[in-house]
Amino acid sequence: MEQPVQQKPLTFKDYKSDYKPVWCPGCGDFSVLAAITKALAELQIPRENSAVISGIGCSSRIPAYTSVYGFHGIHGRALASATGLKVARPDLTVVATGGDGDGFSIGGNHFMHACRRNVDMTYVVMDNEVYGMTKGQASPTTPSDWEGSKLTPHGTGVSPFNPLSVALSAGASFIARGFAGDPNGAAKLIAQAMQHKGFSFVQILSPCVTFRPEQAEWKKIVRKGEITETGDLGTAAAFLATDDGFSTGVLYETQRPIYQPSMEENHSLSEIEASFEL
Amino acid sequence: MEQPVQQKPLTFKDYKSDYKPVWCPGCGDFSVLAAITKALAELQIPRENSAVISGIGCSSRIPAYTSVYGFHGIHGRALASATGLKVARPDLTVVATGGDGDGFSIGGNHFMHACRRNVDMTYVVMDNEVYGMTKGQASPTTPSDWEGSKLTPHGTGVSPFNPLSVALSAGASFIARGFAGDPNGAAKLIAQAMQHKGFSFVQILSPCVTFRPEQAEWKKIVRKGEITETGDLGTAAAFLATDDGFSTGVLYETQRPIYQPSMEENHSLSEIEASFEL
Amino acid sequence: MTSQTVSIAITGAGGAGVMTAGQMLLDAAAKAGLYGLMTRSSGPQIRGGEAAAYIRLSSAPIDCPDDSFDVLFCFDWMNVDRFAAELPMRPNSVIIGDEAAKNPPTMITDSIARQVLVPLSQSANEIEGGRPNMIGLGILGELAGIPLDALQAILEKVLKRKGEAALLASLEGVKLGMKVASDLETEIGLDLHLERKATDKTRWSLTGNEAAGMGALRGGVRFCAAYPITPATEILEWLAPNLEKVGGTLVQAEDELASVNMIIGGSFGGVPSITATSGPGLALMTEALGLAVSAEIPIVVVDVMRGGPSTGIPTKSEQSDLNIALHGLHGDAPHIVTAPNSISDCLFTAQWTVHLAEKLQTAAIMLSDQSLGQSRNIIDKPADLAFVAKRDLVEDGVEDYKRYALTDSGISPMAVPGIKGGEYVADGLETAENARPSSSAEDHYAQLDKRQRKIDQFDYGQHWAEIEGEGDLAVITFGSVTAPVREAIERLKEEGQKIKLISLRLLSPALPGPFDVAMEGVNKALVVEQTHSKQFYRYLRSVYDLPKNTHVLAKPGPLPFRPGEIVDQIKELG
Amino acid sequence: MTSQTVSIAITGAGGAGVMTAGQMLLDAAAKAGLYGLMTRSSGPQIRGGEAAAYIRLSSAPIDCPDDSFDVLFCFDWMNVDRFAAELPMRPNSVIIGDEAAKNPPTMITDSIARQVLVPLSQSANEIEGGRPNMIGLGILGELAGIPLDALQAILEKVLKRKGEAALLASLEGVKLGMKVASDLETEIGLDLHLERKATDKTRWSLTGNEAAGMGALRGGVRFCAAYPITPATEILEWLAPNLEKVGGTLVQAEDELASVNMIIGGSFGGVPSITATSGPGLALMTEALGLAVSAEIPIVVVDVMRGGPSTGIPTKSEQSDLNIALHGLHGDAPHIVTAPNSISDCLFTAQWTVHLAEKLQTAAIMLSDQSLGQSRNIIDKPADLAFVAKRDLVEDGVEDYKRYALTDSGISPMAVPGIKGGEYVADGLETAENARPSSSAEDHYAQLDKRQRKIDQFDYGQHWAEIEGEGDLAVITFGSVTAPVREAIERLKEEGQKIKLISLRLLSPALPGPFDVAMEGVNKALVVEQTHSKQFYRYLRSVYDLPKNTHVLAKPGPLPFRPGEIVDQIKELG
Ligand SMILES: Cc1ncc(C[n+]2csc(CCOP(=O)(O)OP(=O)(O)O)c2C)c(N)n1
Ligand SMILES: Cc1ncc(C[n+]2csc(CCOP(=O)(O)OP(=O)(O)O)c2C)c(N)n1
Ligand code: SF4
Ligand code: SF4
Ligand SMILES: [Mg+2]
Ligand SMILES: [Mg+2]
Repeated sequence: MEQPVQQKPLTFKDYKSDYKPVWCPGCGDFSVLAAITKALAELQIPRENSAVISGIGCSSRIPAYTSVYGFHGIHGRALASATGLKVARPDLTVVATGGDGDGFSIGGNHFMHACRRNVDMTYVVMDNEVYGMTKGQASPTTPSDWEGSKLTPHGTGVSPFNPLSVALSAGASFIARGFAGDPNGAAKLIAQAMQHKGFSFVQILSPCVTFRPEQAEWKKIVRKGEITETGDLGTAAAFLATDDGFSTGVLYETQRPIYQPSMEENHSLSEIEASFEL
Repeated sequence: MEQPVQQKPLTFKDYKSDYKPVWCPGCGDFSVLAAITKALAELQIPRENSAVISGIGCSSRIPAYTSVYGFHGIHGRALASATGLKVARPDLTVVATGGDGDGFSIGGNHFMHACRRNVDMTYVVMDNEVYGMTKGQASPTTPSDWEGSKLTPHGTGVSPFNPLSVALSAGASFIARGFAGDPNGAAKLIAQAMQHKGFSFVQILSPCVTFRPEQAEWKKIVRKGEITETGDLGTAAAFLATDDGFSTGVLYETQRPIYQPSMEENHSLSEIEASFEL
Repeated sequence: MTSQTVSIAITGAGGAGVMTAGQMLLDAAAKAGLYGLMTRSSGPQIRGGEAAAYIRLSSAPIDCPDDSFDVLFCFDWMNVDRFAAELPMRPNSVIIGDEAAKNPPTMITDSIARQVLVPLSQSANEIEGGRPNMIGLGILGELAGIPLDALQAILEKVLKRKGEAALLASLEGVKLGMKVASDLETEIGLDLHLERKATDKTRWSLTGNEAAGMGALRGGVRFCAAYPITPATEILEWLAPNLEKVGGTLVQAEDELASVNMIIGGSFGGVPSITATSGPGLALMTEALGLAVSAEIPIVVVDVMRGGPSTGIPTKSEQSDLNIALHGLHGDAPHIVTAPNSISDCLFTAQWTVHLAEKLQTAAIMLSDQSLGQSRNIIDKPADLAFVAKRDLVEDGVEDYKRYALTDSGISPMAVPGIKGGEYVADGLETAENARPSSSAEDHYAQLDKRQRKIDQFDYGQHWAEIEGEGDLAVITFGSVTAPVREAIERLKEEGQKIKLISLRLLSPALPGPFDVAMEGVNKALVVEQTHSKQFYRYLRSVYDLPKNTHVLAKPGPLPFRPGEIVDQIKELG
Repeated sequence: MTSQTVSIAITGAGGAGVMTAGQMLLDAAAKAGLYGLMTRSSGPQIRGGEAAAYIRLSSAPIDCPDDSFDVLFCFDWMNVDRFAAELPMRPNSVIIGDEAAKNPPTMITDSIARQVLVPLSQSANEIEGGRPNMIGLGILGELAGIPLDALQAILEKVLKRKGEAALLASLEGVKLGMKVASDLETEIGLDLHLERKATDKTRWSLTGNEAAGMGALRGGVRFCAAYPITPATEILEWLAPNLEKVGGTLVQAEDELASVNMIIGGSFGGVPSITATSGPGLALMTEALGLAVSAEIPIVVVDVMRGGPSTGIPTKSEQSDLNIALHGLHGDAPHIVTAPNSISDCLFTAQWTVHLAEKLQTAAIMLSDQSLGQSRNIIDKPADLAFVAKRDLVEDGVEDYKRYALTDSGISPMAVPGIKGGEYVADGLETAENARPSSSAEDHYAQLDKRQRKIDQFDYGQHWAEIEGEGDLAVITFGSVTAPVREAIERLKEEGQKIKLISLRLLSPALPGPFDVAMEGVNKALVVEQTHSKQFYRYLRSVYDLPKNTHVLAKPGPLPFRPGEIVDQIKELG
């Protein structure tokens, strides 16, 4: 990332728009907005050269609250659009964002394939273990016995989704977890993720005060993850498969070839057309 | 599975239709057809009480070659239809089938969520590491340096998908790998999978003689998987994450609550209507 | 009819209790023998933003908003201007505000309506545990002529679980409010009391989404797969607990691709199946809808339309999914498209749609919309209907079974797992009669003809449209726009004009025969629809012969049609 | 014209080398100064099943199949009856078989055509390494009057990498075949030699799919995301290596949801982007197409149509995705739909479509089909075109930027990342001019109007349709059906009938003005389309005023339209 030529360094406030978030007071996503803008400020990414791409959900509203380029697309497809953008415009800094429903339910396939593809971009998921936007249904990460939704009145009865473990299996090269209750820690993780060469995935536990008020308890449970060997696949696989989902920090990091086709023009159109000649 | 009341036990041939497969001579899928019909015969499932559900692809043509109920649906959605069928009709034996493209590319999301949901059915994927039907493009399981497709002339440059590892991370309760070169072994695995209570996933390495002739080598590489503790999540996670993809056998098995809502009628419609009265 | 109705809007900040007061007012009115309709509106905040409840009460059944409000009661001024466009007022309307609220916005001060202030917070403060919205409820109850006992009955029902103290505080608040209101009535000469007729009919209070759920259940649906989306979620949330009661079940799916393919699986298993969604979800379902058409698996998808395109305006109503519902499937894929014409008709039409899908073994889309789905209506309990799912099945032990047999009716008897001898493979590939894939022209033509024939030749009886009145002008419409059109026509009838109403419940297939009969004697038409690009008019043109003299009143969401603008349009036609 | 063409079918078992011989025949004909068209057909086997090559050669440019074949050459009898419906013959047609092949099927023995046997395998056996298909090539080359040097040139080109021996064996086979043929010509009095005119024009040999890829490149496309599907895959496979050459790239996506959203991402980044698919894939893309319309991000989707509904008949042509292309988006989502009217026009139309999408900042769907996409045509090298992607962009450093500004043209200048001051959020929600989400009626109406206005008001010039000839009867068509219609009209012209051809290249938006002009003097119309449910006719009716006297010739796939059936239909109209 080149330092932009400018007088004063940008602060995180410069990366925020003046548009008032629609979020409920107390929503964890406010902290994630702070964390993302702080990470951008830390790296001094020129506003015009970065883009925040999202899907649909409370969390997915985030692009409008930043002052960089943004894309508030359709439900579940943030990673696909972000991939297209980054591959077509490798000069940009691309951050995909969204919620657990957007990313792991409807968007689950793109999540896996983005992990495999290893395009050099960052994916920040605000995980509140619920569909906030549609007023409180279970998401893939919701515990199976949560009875708070009319759609699943006896709980989902389904094993909750373990996004970090899946990311690892799918081939992600950077995996981290942060907590909205610690926006500075989260900012640091996101900055690290953005500096990572390849696809970086950061899950931020981001409480939904409206539909999951019990998540106020999270601040008592989250802790620094006790993983020492963050570069070993087997170790990370075993750790993430059995972790309770509250270990924070960078939990896996490796280097894999990034997906970035060379884009060098070395033929004219007429040379190509010549191939049709008999 | 209740034994059907009938004179002669059904043989695997009784589970085959008289319809000639469209497959190329030598295609691995012939063996998978043999394996599935043998498994059905071993368990003596009444034909009318079982259904084979697939998507689109060479491999997905399989339902028509069996003599049970079948559904040749649309690309990537076999597991969704199979889930609907089994949940709505828990009395049936349901086997979903398809290829690596159908199951892990376009159908990847349903794959993950089927693993989580743990509906009592079996998913058999004929993995040939290629899209056969559309004439040989790379699939998620194709090695990143395979240059055989015009769509990815320099190879995909993407980490191949590890379906067993993903299945485990996603919560599958039975995970096995077989080889089309050993149809009897594959039949045994499939029968075991069908007897497992919950979602069982069986990957069958099934060579595509037309677009991946080099897969003739597979018979030299496949081996019995050297995993002893097939019930421990951490062990299996580490094993599957680092395995080369040629270990066969049951590689993980556990018991998890199956997803099968009780379906007992205990109200009349008028009782429900009474709730609208003021 | 208009003189027998009163329209009330209540607005306030999040937490002001607008919706609670509104709902109680509606329920109490029903208890008191009235009918009514309530629509909710709110700002962009996910929770806790400004809210508005729009209520119309009437002596007779009512299911559409009036031209303007008689009363706008602002519990506070918080962002009330956001609702400005939804709040048409007249000079003799009354805006009621709280004495204690400061700085009314210009939208209020510049309003043509009369304005009065009442001691709202102050009165609430006088009561231990008192809340301004209960004072407001009392005021509005009194203004509309709802007796205390009706209000009290509702308070008791709703506040039961909150304990005696809360109930008493609310009751006292309501009483105080009623007193404030009687002073007001004399002070500003307001008389909005509605005539209440005695009746022994059972009243139901329900939304269109609940009605659709109930209709599905009545129609025989026992399986649903669901992915939530505004404004369809309540159908799914209503079905989840209620399916369970009748031995059915609902699965929450990972997305709409899964939900629609799951119901195809369930229905392939012989269980009538449904899902509900809105535009974006419907778009994801069209590939599978084509599969259901081709493989001849009955399914029902309820599309509760909202503002489009794309994510659009998700909380507001529009009819602009008509095109995708009619034509969104690739290939020649004839299917059923229906539309309920009122909140209560959501029940009938859902039930009928299930019946049609099952009978015709095809995909059926029911086009409801946000205004039907999420508005609450007080109606007379609807009659039982004969429509239940009834597939033509083959017998157990069938021999030489041909799943896609060419029959005269076009309906090929179906087998479902469990039926011996019926083992076949349902397929999205074109097939021969015996269900084996075929790419022959002969089979393709035969199956295309058959799938078209079965839906074209079916006898839909009188249900394909509501046809009311006579006249040389016909107003042609569908869905939620029917109610304001009907009211407009009634108003004009009072002025001596004779107009025919044709509201299509069956949008596809087109029925040129019945349509031509309905149009007999008509030489002028007005098509009214809530879209921008005249989708309904274009469709009618494509399949029906319309009079040369045909006009279109097309207006997209988010604002509802009001009878008056339709009256004006008709008058303009002369 | 018909007398100057010869139609040849070659069939045989998998491995018989049917396609190789067919392709060589076509290329050699081109080398010899002829034009031609070749279509492939094969049985249901994935590989190695029976195959057929249909070739029409001509002295003048030719792009549609004739009514029947002059020659059917069966290298063997293997499942040739599967192709029966695709093989219309006349009494004076000739079926050529191999003396060594036993038991011709009844389809052959009962044929009205003349039948001769040639020593095919036997001649091949006479040559070391000889193959029957090369004998066959020689026979057919001689029959069509293609000189040896042209055949030899092609053999050398194709067999270069197979080594000298293979080349020699083939060459000898061809020569032997030519000898067999000259005997035959005299024996049965066959004269199919085509007149060859000298020309200095460069000839191209390409399929519609390759042409579409080239058109996209010419139009400025530099990014593609791809998910393979028959019969669109070749566009993607052609683009992958060629995009790379001009500094672009192609990503293989996990599914169509990904591919379309990827190109939206790429185009948001300022890079003209495309994908190609067929019906099932298009169905999965409609939600995102609506996003592109709403967020005003240019993208192009080429839909190479195949038999529907659902998986249908994936290897055969049909025009039945017209409905979904026009109307498959939810909400009011005006977008561009184009259709190339010939194989070579795939190049022009693809290029033009990219230009339109970019200029109008919207989604554009180009409707090609299997018969255009997968047939190979010999054409004169097309001229260079001026259409290249050219977005209206704002300047770097723009202030107070309003992404969705209301302009007269309806086109709001766009910003792309990298442009300072242009930072905005593209959105599928309805927005105000400043790109902030808005649910106000005013913003919704304004943006709906704007998005409609920009595509309605744009000047499409003459390209919206091919209009040829004059007459009081107009035949209206689009896409691949244009060629047989044109040939039918030419035949009737020879009989003295005057008929106008109107082939629409721009299907949406509708252009009533230009259409009315085109229809001046026309009082009777025939609409010809390859669908079952008359989709094109219904659409025309919905947006244009057609003559009262309008007829429809609608026939679904899988069989192609042949000029003769259109001639018959026109004659029937009288
Ligand atoms: C195709 C489609 N299906 C469904 C929806 C409705 N929808 C909007 S947001 C959402 C879930 C959001 O959950 P999550 O991503 O966890 O975000 P949160 O609101 O919790 O931050 C759903 C189901 C939609 N907009 N589009
Ligand atoms: C929506 C959709 N997209 C694309 C296709 C085209 N298609 C058919 S099969 C296939 C891939 C099949 O690969 P796989 O599942 O591995 O099966 P195989 O043929 O290798 O057995 C594709 C891409 C389709 N039928 N539908
Ligand atoms: S509903 Fe939950 S996730 Fe959405 S804004 Fe409110 S607190 Fe945040
Ligand atoms: S192409 Fe490959 S996968 Fe398909 S039938 Fe042939 S060998 Fe099997
Ligand atoms: Mg969430
Ligand atoms: Mg495969």
